[in-house]
Amino acid sequence: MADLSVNLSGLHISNPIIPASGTFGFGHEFAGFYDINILGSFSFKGTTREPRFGNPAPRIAEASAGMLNAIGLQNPGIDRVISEELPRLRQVFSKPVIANISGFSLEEYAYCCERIDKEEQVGIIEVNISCPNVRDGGMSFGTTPESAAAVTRAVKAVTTKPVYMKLSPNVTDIAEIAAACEEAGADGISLINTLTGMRIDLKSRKPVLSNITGGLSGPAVFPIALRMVWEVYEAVSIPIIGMGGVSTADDVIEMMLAGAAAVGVGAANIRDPFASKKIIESLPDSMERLGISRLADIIGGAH
Amino acid sequence: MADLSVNLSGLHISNPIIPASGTFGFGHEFAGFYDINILGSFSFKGTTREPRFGNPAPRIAEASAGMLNAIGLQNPGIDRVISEELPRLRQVFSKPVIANISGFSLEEYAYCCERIDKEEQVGIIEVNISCPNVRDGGMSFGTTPESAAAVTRAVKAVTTKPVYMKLSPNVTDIAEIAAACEEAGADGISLINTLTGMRIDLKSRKPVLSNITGGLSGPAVFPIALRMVWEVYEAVSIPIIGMGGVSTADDVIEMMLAGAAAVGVGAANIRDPFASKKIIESLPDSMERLGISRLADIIGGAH
Amino acid sequence: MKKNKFIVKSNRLLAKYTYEMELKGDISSIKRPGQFIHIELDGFFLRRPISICDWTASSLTIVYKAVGRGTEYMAGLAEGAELEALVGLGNGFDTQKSGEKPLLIGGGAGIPPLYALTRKLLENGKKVTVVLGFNSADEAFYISKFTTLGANVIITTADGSLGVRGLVTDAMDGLDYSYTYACGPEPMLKAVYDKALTDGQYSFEERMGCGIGVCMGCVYRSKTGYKRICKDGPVLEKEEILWQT
Amino acid sequence: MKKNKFIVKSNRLLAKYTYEMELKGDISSIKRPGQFIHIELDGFFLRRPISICDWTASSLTIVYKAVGRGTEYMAGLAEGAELEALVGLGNGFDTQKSGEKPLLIGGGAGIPPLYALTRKLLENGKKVTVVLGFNSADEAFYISKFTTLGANVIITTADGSLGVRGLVTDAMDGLDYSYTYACGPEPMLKAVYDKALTDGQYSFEERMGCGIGVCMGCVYRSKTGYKRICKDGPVLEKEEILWQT
Ligand SMILES: Cc1cc2nc3c(=O)[nH]c(=O)nc-3n(C[C@H](O)[C@H](O)[C@H](O)COP(=O)(O)OP(=O)(O)OC[C@H]3O[C@@H](n4cnc5c(N)ncnc54)[C@H](O)[C@@H]3O)c2cc1C
Ligand SMILES: Cc1cc2nc3c(=O)[nH]c(=O)nc-3n(C[C@H](O)[C@H](O)[C@H](O)COP(=O)(O)OP(=O)(O)OC[C@H]3O[C@@H](n4cnc5c(N)ncnc54)[C@H](O)[C@@H]3O)c2cc1C
Ligand SMILES: Cc1cc2nc3c(=O)[nH]c(=O)nc-3n(C[C@H](O)[C@H](O)[C@H](O)COP(=O)(O)O)c2cc1C
Ligand SMILES: Cc1cc2nc3c(=O)[nH]c(=O)nc-3n(C[C@H](O)[C@H](O)[C@H](O)COP(=O)(O)O)c2cc1C
Ligand code: FES
Ligand code: FES
Repeated sequence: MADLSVNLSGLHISNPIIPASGTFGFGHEFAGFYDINILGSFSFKGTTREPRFGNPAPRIAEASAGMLNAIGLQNPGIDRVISEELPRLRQVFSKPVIANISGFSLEEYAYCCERIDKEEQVGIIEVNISCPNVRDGGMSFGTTPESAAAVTRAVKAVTTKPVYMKLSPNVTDIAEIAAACEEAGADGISLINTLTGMRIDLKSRKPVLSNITGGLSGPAVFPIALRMVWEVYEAVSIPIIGMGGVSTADDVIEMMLAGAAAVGVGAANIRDPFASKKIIESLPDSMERLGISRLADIIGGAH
Repeated sequence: MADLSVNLSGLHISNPIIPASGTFGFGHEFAGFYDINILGSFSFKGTTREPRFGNPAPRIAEASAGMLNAIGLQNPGIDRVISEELPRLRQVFSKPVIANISGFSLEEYAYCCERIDKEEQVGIIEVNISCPNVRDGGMSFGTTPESAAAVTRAVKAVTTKPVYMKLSPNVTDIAEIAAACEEAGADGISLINTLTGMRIDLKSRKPVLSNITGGLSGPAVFPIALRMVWEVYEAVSIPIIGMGGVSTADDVIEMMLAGAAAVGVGAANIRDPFASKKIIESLPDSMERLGISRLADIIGGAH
Repeated sequence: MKKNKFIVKSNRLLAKYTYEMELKGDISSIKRPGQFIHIELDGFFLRRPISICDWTASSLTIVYKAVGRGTEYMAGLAEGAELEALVGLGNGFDTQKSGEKPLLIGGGAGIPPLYALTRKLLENGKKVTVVLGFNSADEAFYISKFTTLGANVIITTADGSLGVRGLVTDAMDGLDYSYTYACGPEPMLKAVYDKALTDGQYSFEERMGCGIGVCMGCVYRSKTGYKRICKDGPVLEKEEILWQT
Repeated sequence: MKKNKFIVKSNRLLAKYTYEMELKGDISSIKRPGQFIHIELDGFFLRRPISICDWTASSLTIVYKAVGRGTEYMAGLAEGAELEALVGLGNGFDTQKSGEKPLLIGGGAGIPPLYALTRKLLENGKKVTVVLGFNSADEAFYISKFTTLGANVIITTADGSLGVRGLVTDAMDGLDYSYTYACGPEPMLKAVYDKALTDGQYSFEERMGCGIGVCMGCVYRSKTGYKRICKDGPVLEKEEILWQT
């Protein structure tokens, strides 16, 4: 029988499929569609210290083989995530979840991670460093090795759970940033977040998104994501959650051959609420066709 | 009647469509398919001081809504471009052409630009700074404002023709690089070149491209290209040749609304040799539908 | 919500730019008029949200305007084509609140969901008045269908080529009604909201990602908090509405 | 080169994974056996290069193996489907060089272009011997078609389930021939090249972009300089070949 299990910093998961943050809500929304315990795990919606409404609408635009989003981190805030969302999740999901944390200052990252550290159901903390660094003039924490390392250190100081730093692809050298995170103590790397893009409405002659720009994701970004996973795999020795454009079981295998120990699925869930389920169900067939009996064996296999 | 003409640093072209470098050979290859004088202009294959064979095959891979190429700047070298390609072009193309120049050192850029400066048929020199900077450890000239400005100064010193710097999208802040080029004397900016990506063959479990990575282009990159054109338009006041994923007349209009004064068409020519012709022929219809009588009026119109 | 395959039973031009499509398949997840389906189209990444115009035991009808690449693609589908869609999305209109003499106001592509609503209200024994607004006569559709159902139908056109010249609000004066239901472009909804003398429900549009309440793509800031148009809407109560502009 | 619309006249399974498709349309740009067409497929960015197996006044035939997503999509096309393709690409085989007793050697998906080549050579009055290599009997196709043309046909299969057990080169011993034409996977071409006693032409494959000689995507470093497989090839003269590995 095909063995789909993989290991992320000591967290053994039954398969590598992890719906990506922002595309799977807090999980229970999908529980009405299928038993979400079939997932390896999932990463919940990016959570900040304060509740956030996010950007005005329109927040969504279409692209060739992909979509743009400018949600702006709408979330109920860490208090309600802990008091409402996690208890609700516990009723439908018996596995450890990945807590996606965002912030606009080192203190905010540390505060949220310290709070979430006490939650038993959280298996991994995924720290999204694509948000603008308010103090550093708005460039994101994820755009320099120094600021990425600073966030890593700040959160590692307050939690004993594995910390995965989630990197932005909008940089000149992502491997350098990943290496800085590893050196600062990160237990793993998640990549990629969305690529900044935009669309213009031809009739109104104005940007489609109220925020002007948004994050591109979906199959269009897959070759870029794959290259970045490849580069980061060469630069670090901690596990990688690879994502960006994955929408089929074959994509999962390609991502793992590039170096991903587990694979995030984002926009595909938006297009089709059953996408993650379909991918998990078709993985054994793809593995058989390609002569793979243990998925964990192929991680980084193309290097 | 719809007015499609635009002006690039004093070069008046009858329409904004410019087949992008590397996707239109040296022009005569297409002359057998249609009269290439219908084009605004075109940018010829990236030319270096020495002839180059480029990378071993495979050099091409497919992607969702796009393709990867790792040609590696195969070209006959500046001598033969001047002695053979340009005379051959003259027989089929009566308009000024855009000379795309690449190099691996400042001296090489300057040498080629000085040579091409004497060629009457060259209307604009487009300087591709995405090639690795051999002296600076392989990072491309296009990845820092300083090295981009250095190339700009080196070529401006040896030519009186308009110089357009062609920027790489694989950077954290493309506007900053464009601004550095403008300050160093660039007459215009071309963007974007390809985004670095890769694919892995599932059967052989090896990268598809012999060069491992290649450049992604085609509709998949359009929202990223559009965003970068938008950002550069806000940062500079020189004209922009916008490109990246353009494949329809509507895309051309969207690109111009973002700030492009003319529009490059690349991968679309690879998919369909008649793509540029089709776009030119359908522009008047799109303009009429959108109430545009003079295309030049909409440049940057979405800002 | 259910995800189902549908077969195009018919797809015909109703009026300028406007098509009616009948889809055969499992409609068991439809609960109320005003709900919508989210249609997957070959070659398009995002689905297209379209209101359910009406339904029978084994099929549903949509009426849509070809305004862009996706709806133009739909217009080209032939009988027998297969479509996949999420069905029964959104809250829909609450027919319990109608009172005895509900007034239904629709503009252009906002008219379709009012058709099943009219049918339901008439089945409930209500006296239904429908105001249908179009740009001009050549874009008008479904007038006789609403009349045949038994509603009192008033037509307005912006250019006066049919019915009352003007906007839907120009036809509201002097009407006697117990409740207001409205669907149409946002400026129309605002005008109706400002003029309506009763409580009511208003159906909104927003660009959507998932369509099922997960991505926060379609959020609307209401007086009572954040609403996802796809899940907490598209129908909002009059007292919840906060005009954003 | 011409870009034309074609209609699928038939598309049938010939052998394991292997399909034959007849396409109706303008074939006037086909000049020689061994040329190929470059097919646009809905939803795929790059075209697919497939050799022309044979042609008539108004149609052409291709035989292709479903090995990936594009060729699997092709396998699913029904009669009447439309395809757009660039036609008459590449140099093709030179039949003038054959001498009186040409030997044609094809392996698997390399066999199709040898069919029209056989027909032409027989029309020219030559005595043609064809060696067709397959993995096993269930993948074999076109054997009787080659025989019916009038060629002397020798079959090899790797597993011995049909004809000579072994590789195509195992069938070359003792044959008397004036010239060699070969098409098939690169290791086969190399083996034939090493064993062949005569001059010859060998048809190569490479991943392609444009297919028309512009993008430099398919370049091959030959003894006499750089060759674009799509334009200067796919057929190379034996003396030009430089094995890259
Ligand atoms: C709940 C709901 C019900 C609707 N019911 C109907 C109906 O019954 N009949 C009808 O004609 N139209 C209806 N619409 C509008 C319809 O969804 C759009 O006209 C359609 O999505 C346009 O797609 P396109 O590809 O043709 O346009 P494009 O402009 O090419 O679409 C690009 C993207 O923008 C989105 N988009 C564009 N316009 C709208 C819009 N007005 N609302 C939401 N998304 C949009 C598209 O879905 C797509 O993701 C409804 C919209 C919503 C939200
Ligand atoms: C000149 C020429 C003639 C050919 N003639 C035939 C023929 O008559 N019958 C036949 O069965 N096959 C033939 N092939 C091979 C055929 O092109 C590939 O099998 C096909 O492109 C695979 O596409 P896919 O989408 O199924 O595979 P995928 O692996 O999904 O394709 C991915 C990409 O790689 C390219 N690719 C994959 N394999 C090859 C290959 N072997 N050669 C070139 N490109 C490839 C595809 O075109 C596509 O761009 C020929 C190839 C060339 C270059
Ligand atoms: C609607 C939407 C919302 C997202 N929200 C978040 C978020 O809150 N935090 C985060 O780290 N990433 C967020 N992302 C990024 C995804 O988690 C993922 O990194 C990215 O979309 C690339 O994967 P994909 O191509 O499979 O979508 C979001 C993506 C989408 C499409
Ligand atoms: C096959 C190929 C070869 C290219 N060669 C060059 C080149 O020599 N010089 C250059 O500046 N850009 C080169 N490019 C980049 C294009 O000119 C263009 O900037 C890029 O492809 C984005 O446009 P597109 O999405 O329309 O293809 C090449 C692109 C392709 C696809
Ligand atoms: S469209 Fe995703 S929440 Fe409404
Ligand atoms: S495929 Fe473009 S040159 Fe051969």
